[in-house]
Amino acid sequence: MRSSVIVFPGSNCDRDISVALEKMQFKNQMVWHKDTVLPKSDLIVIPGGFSYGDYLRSGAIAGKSLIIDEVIKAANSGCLILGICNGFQILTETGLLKGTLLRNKNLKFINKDVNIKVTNNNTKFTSKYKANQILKINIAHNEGNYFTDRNHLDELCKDNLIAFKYCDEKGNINMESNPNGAIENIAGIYNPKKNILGMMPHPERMIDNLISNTDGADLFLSILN
Amino acid sequence: MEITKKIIEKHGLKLEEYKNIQKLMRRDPNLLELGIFSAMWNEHCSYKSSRLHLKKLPTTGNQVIQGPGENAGVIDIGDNDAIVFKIESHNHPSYIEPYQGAATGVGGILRDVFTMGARPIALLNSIHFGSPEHPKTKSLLNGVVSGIGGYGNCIGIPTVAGETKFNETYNENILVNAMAVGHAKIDRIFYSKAKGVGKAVVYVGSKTGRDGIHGASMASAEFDENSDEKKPTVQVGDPFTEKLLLEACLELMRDDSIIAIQDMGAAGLTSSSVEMASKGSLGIELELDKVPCREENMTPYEMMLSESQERMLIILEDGKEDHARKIFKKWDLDFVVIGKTTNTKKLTLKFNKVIQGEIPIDALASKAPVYDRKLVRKKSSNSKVDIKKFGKIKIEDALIKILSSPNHSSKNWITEQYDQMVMCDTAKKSGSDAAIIRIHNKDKAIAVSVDSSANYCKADPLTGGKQIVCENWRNLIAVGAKPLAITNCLNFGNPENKVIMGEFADCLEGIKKACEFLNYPVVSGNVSFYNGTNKKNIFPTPVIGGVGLIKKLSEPVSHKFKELNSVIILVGKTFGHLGQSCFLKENFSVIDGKPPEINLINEKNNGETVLELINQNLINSAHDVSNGGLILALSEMAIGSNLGLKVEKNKNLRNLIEFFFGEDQGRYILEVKRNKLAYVEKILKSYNIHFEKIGFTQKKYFEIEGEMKTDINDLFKINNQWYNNY
Amino acid sequence: MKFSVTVTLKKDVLDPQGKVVQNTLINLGLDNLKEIRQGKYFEIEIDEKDQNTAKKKIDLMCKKLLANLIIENYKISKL
Amino acid sequence: MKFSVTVTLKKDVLDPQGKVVQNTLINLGLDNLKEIRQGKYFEIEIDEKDQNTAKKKIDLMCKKLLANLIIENYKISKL
Ligand SMILES: Nc1ncnc2c1ncn2[C@@H]1O[C@H](COP(=O)(O)OP(=O)(O)O)[C@@H](O)[C@H]1O
Ligand SMILES: [Mg+2]
Repeated sequence: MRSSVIVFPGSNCDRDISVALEKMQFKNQMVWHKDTVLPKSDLIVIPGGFSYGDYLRSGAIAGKSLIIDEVIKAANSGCLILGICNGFQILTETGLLKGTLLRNKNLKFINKDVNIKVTNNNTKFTSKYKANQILKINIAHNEGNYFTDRNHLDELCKDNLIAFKYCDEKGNINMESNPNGAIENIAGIYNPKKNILGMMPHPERMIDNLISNTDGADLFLSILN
Repeated sequence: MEITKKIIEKHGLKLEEYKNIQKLMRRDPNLLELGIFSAMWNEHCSYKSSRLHLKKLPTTGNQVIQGPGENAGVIDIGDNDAIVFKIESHNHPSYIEPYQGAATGVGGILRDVFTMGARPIALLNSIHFGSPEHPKTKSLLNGVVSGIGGYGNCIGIPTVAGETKFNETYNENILVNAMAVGHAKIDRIFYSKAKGVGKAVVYVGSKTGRDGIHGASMASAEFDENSDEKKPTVQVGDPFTEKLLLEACLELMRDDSIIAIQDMGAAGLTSSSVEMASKGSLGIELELDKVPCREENMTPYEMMLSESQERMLIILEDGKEDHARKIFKKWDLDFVVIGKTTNTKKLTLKFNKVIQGEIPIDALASKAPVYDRKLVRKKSSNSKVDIKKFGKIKIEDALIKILSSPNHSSKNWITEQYDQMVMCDTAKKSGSDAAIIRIHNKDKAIAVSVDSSANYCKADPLTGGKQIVCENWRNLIAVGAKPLAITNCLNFGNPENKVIMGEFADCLEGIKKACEFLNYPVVSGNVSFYNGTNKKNIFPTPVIGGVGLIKKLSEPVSHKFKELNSVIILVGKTFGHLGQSCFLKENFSVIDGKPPEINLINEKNNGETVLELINQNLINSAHDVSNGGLILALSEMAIGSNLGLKVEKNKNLRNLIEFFFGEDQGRYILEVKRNKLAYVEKILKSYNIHFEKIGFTQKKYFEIEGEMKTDINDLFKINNQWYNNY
Repeated sequence: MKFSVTVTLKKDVLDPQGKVVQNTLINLGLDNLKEIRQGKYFEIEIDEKDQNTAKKKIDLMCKKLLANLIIENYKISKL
Repeated sequence: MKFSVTVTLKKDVLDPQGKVVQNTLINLGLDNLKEIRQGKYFEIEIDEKDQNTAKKKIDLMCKKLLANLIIENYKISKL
């Protein structure tokens, strides 16, 4: 499978994700934000980091870059798009995903391993996971507090578009297991066609037992399937 | 404009020094020149009070590629891999504006590392605050922590280790020391020595503003008394631009375009150009009208003294200009040729083609003042702490007191604000004895730790100096790394005070002795004097940052117990030394006595043997015993692992308090599988190591036979509440 | 010509920052505080003679970048 | 009673955000932009009858929390 990772000034998880993709046998290419053509790809990843320093609003300025038009075109033609952390923020800024990511409710940057539940394992991104599987995944963000309006939230629930929810070790989804204040403990969502996934946790950080665990690997393996 | 006494004073120069300047210049300097002298001759840049002492430190060894004198130290870790590292203080700015002060401190030390061609792979910090009850402490703590995180997180370099301490000695003067560690290829290290005449001097990075112009600000008040806007402005960090600068520099470093490169740190354009010229025995000519400026009407004086961040000076090989410009353009950064190297050995400053100032380079560098300051050495006290003087206290209560104290509470509240995982090579995060960072794409890893012990250093600077080196060494050993070299940040009070200077000399002597004995050379460092107010100086606070090597990273040993019913061994002799202990401080508010002695022979022997045991895979977990003594170390192992332990009462124990809370040095706790015990004991005996089996791991309870039995979840809670309630 | 722009979160959007600021202020003893909401402020200088044209341009800036219209409102004033 | 507070960076203090926003807007074609600086904006509602007292309280909030007087200025207006 061919993948492309879009690199913005200030992206800083671009190397991490490319290491993960290559480890999982993707044929990966890095794409500079000023490029105007996308290499042919089955998966486009918008990596984490601080594109444009997170200045103004996280993701806002990257959302206006040239390459984004190409990403939107690819998305509309069904290409898989994965936005991780800052990538998720960029996807909401471009409108490819609805809602927005507000400041964490404690107004602090949060880096820790949290538990998330795979709420829908019937997608191209999650088919390798079991239903309701609990993963331990690292989060690292200032603005991960997902917010959206009532209508969209209903739609997310009704159409099964919530990808992951923060939970505790046992899978309980509650205030205590919600690190950043996200509405309904949402950690990741899909677009209605389910070819776009935006998520705050970093699966690329969880592919190596020496460093963490391998809970993120199945996400990439699902895509390969 | 005439240089008056007042102007000289406001530039922080002594009258004697000014006379010296006149002599070196053979005329009166103008204001621009005076400003440049003040920047180069101040303590921070010239090391005038410390230089004579720093010279005594051991700085060489097989592992050393570059010792002190460059932007950062460089050591060899094999296979053409080098580690580049340095620590630096940003104390005063952080007290004025904690967020920006700490942030720009991180930015500055990162530049020191990537200037040398290294990609930064880890950040550490040592931060010291006043007492938690002091009205400023809380907001300083908040600001500093979010500033450190704000910069490191944004630029995408993991902040993996550090230390946070509270002590009223820092009430009016906090310490913020940041350390950066980078990785480079040995054959692609870049230095700041200029070579060749007529080479282009290039300015890259952010534009120059009126940030942090110190003497300048003061002097300019003379021109325009009522202009508020001319006050020195606080430097604001821009980690986003630094990220671009980092990538652009590393990109340009892939080929041989660069002759020399130097970041603009303290004293900005002045010190960077002078340093490069001085090292190359050359001159440098700058056309200041070409300097990219952020504000209108900036004067040569302001440009030369500005401390705007995220800037670098590069000397380029002939014919490489277009290639280099293209790279910086790609990263949206300024790139301007602002001058050239000359053979005049002078710093020549032009503005619109007219010479504004000209100073012999050696007057600014090699001929800068060096002082052999008067000092008095402290007589070490012989008072022994008699614990019978203090009331009876239960072991459990004393432990709880320590575990819940600000200095010993879990630092999760802080470390969760730092991205520790970005770059995906952090094998062990903060919270352990040392952090472990894998070398990207390799099997090997480095371990890093920063350590200080101001109370020990205050009570006995010589012993304290040795102790911090040894503790740092132990921390690396405990994670299975072979300690290679250190960097040090020497935070002291006013060097013009004999007592302070005595503390400085003695601490340094201690550092030197330990480093020499352990073959643990100093490859870089920084000195910060004038911490405190004139009457109240801070405790001497040298900070040691150490780097060690793990040749093959398998699952790293940690301080967390691994399994039930394994044997706990205490390595090293316990005398029960309570002087300067955390037991006395936290329980009785007593700070008294001598710090524990350092026996370098035992230190080395114990450490090397523990390292060998770890390398042979004979150990489940390991932890060094430091502040708080055996019991605190044990509780940290239990809390971290969710496994309990039982310490069996030994008949020979004289005094339980001394045994559990004594801070004797050179000790480690090891967890050993039962079936490996005999072998481990054999090895320990063969090296003549003193050790005792003190107990075993068990479920759920932290137990000392006949004394206490506490659920470790409770200990965990006790250990985790302070920050959240603060 | 100089303008100011304020960008504020729409009413039904959660304002975590404002909330924390509010709690902090109340803890500091400023207790008759009823509500505080946080937004962004810009001062924009534009090279343009005609006020109407200028305002239109600023409006465009807001729409294109400064405000996220899904969650934010903006207001332009002449300075 | 409702007030607005704007907090702006002092002149000569670097505004990294403003700089990036400015470049972006120019790249988006809004080229006669001369300068843009970013600050903070607060809308504060306070339970207080007397305008002077209210203003004093707001002033205190600014000093204590909302503005960092070392690098920022603030301005209070009645809404
Ligand atoms: N305590 C110290 N021990 C060893 N070397 C030191 C110490 N303090 C400073 N140095 C060395 O002196 C040189 C100048 O330091 P500094 O002025 O902090 O450098 P920079 O301007 O690059 O930040 C550096 O090479 C540094 O490593
Ligand atoms: Mg330097």
